[in-house]
Amino acid sequence: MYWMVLLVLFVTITAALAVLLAPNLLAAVAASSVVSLALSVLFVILRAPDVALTEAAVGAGLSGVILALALRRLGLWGLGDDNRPAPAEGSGDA
Amino acid sequence: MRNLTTLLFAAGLGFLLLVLAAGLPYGHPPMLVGQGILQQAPATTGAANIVTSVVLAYRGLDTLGELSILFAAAAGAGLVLGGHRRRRRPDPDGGFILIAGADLMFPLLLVVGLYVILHGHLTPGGGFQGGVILAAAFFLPLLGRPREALDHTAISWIEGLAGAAFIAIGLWALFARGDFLAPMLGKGVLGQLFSAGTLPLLYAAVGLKVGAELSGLLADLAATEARDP
Amino acid sequence: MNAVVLAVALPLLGAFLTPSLARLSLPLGRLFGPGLLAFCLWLLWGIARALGDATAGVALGGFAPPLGIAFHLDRLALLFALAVPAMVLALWPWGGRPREWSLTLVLAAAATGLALSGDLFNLYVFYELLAVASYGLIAANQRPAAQAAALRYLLLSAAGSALALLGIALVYTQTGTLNLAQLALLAPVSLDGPLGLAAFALLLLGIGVKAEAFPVNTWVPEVYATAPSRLAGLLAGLVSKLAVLVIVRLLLVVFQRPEATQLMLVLGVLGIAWGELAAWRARDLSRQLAWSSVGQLGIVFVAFSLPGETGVLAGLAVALHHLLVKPALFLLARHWNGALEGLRGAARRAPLAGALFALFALSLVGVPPLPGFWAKFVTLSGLFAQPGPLCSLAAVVILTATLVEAAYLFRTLTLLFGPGGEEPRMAPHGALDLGTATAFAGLLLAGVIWLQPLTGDLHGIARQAVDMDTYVDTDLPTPRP
Amino acid sequence: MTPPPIEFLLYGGALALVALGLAGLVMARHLFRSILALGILEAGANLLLVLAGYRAGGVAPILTPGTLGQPMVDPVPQALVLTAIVIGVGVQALALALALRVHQAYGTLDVAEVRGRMEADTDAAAGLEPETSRDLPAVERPS
Repeated sequence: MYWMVLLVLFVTITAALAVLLAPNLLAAVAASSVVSLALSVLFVILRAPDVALTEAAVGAGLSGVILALALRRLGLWGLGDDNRPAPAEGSGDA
Repeated sequence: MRNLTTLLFAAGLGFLLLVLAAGLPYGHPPMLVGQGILQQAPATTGAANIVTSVVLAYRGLDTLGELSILFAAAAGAGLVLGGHRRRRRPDPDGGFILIAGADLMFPLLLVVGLYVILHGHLTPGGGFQGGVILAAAFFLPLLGRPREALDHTAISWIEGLAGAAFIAIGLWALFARGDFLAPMLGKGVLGQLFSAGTLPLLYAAVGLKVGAELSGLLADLAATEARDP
Repeated sequence: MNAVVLAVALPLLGAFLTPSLARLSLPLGRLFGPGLLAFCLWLLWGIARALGDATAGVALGGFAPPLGIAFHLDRLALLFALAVPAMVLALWPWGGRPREWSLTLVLAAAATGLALSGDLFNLYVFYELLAVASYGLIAANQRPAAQAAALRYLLLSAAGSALALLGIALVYTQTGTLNLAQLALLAPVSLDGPLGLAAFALLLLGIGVKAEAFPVNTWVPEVYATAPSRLAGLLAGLVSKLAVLVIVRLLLVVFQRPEATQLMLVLGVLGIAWGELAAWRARDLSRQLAWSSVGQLGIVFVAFSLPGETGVLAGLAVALHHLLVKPALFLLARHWNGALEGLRGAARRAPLAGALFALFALSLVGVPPLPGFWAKFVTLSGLFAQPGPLCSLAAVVILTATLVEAAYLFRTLTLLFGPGGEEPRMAPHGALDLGTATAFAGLLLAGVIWLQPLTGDLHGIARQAVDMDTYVDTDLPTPRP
Repeated sequence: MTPPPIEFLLYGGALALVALGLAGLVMARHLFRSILALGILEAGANLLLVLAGYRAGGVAPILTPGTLGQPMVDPVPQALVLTAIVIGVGVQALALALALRVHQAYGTLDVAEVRGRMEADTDAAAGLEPETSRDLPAVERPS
């Protein structure tokens, strides 16, 4: 149990870092869905099944779909390095 | 400079809160309100899921506010996107698998969504989660056949009337019992489908409204042109 | 008393139904919202009359207060609750689309809820509702600049809300309750320490976004310069005051401690200095008014940070004055939104608008017979009566800011009434805008005439607002633990 | 040294999410990433709120024959988080709609560029010459 919490927390934080630092936005959207899924596991561990279900349906599912749809309409859908050639996006030291 | 200040602020905030944490009663919450609700809720509302009791009865006004926030967000997005919805180049039709899959999934998602909504007072889940599933059911076929459009008039009526139904149940309680959103109807037997008075009705209204709102929102987003050339 | 919830529920009902009704019949949809608001106004007036000097708690859904959500009705809450439908009616977007009417109704419901609610999380929900409705309304006019401003505002405001939620989480972890009255009982013990101060700072930062508090006010000129003028008036006049009201309630009821007050005083002083200097530098009228609004809100913060009844009285005076003056100024500035230099002689071509503008501007500066003078006077005398260098500094800053304010407003007035300006490129003011502004001017002048009874009323409201024993007894009728 | 109790680990994790979200909001140079960072900030706040009601050894607050008589976790924060999650997704959808339109109009979602274009637009609408003294990136005037 203890190690499972540690593992899920590690996944959450890593995915959150990936959201901020991933070179392309599609990967960032995927990572944000991972954050939501990992959170919903944590909610189950915290005895909050209602919240876990909502986080999975809304946070991972719906919000992922909305983000992906918007990304597609923005023309940023792809695994390239970013939309602009200039400096790398969100590389941390802005 | 501004970045540095804010980063320092964020780091300082995190550190401060981390230090303060030592004094917080994590794992042993005071539960002043929680204990009272745990003792009272089953007898007062008749719902087996106490979170549902809190969402729809004890904090029903919050839920009404939450519904209105979704409504305002969808209306705002409609205002922002709806200015000129020209579909000069609709996306191509999805492949056979997407279309067939969507057709297959539609009834399945519909049933699951309705199940989740109607059992909200018994098991985890309820109007919001079920509403999301309903929205997915209506949005999937749209992915397969982008040329078809959702009927926006029908959506507007469903969301309007479902929201009005929630408030109407609250007003009924106000006039009959003197308290807005007080639990009404018999409580029934704890754990049965037909129990918990008006709570399942409220969740049904929430589910319909959330489903209509979100499918309208998704359709609006999907119908927006990529970029003016 | 329980019917007071109708003032929140009915506008929401109207908001849900207006788009559909407008599809059936446009005139019906157009009149539905204002009709409901007029009913709410009548209802709230009746409740305020019936309540008189007493206070009342309303347990929503009949669940005894610490468990359920409670509304707290006192004269302060009802004063602002009454101001909501009145102001929204006065600034109703008649020319908008059905969804804009819907969102305006949502805004009215949320603002009423903010004035009445006595529950921490319920306040957060209404605050978010208010915020979401205003994002949609700002972006509604399809101007790219307005949409960019709305997006930047949304990001700032949503980050603030998340911080406020963090503050609520801290409070709940420590105390296990959300009811303000119960928190008032618990706060001296449970929230007395750095934790309580951190929670207050987070809430202040979060709600301060809408109250135009110092570090989180960068959105103000962007939004007010691009939003429709009626909406800008509504946001600057009404919405910011309700955010201030929530902060003041939290300060009075839960976080009553010197550090919290000092935090507010410092933020207020910084807001005054920042706002008035930026307004002095502004080159067009809407941004000048926007920054001046930041400065005025800074004075409101400073006034409310004074201890006890004096603070509430001074804060109320400044806030109510600004509530009346700023929307009218935005309405009049609607057709004068160009560069200041281009306004030469504009008032000569529109004498009534020019005269009204001069009246409001003079009151804003605080020229003696007008209510603005009295509001600033109460604040300053309160500040000078306080010991400590911080209060004296605040008083000096307010005096200096008044000079700066006078300098730029007189510069604008000189331009408006001065000679020149051959090409009348500005459209004349609409009758509706002028009529509304005239009505506001009438109220302002009425304030001059009935200053004595008004002061008495405000004293009564302030006395009631700081009386914590009554607050707790009203909302928690069960014997104290 | 004994390992810290599970609640404090989670508390630290929630604070890390909040700090990451804030840092992302400040440093992001693409508005889309700001919207994603906002989601992380909210997720951290939500986790903290659920944690506020967690009770060591408690069961989920749903009455079933198996849970009768056992201590339950606090249901109130769970209801609050339910509300907060739905609010978050509504705000996110509205933000994305706005971002779509801003991208349509300006062709970019770079934070500094959007700000520059917006200021220039507002100045132009007011009939002002663009300000040069301000420390904004030079952007081409919209025609």
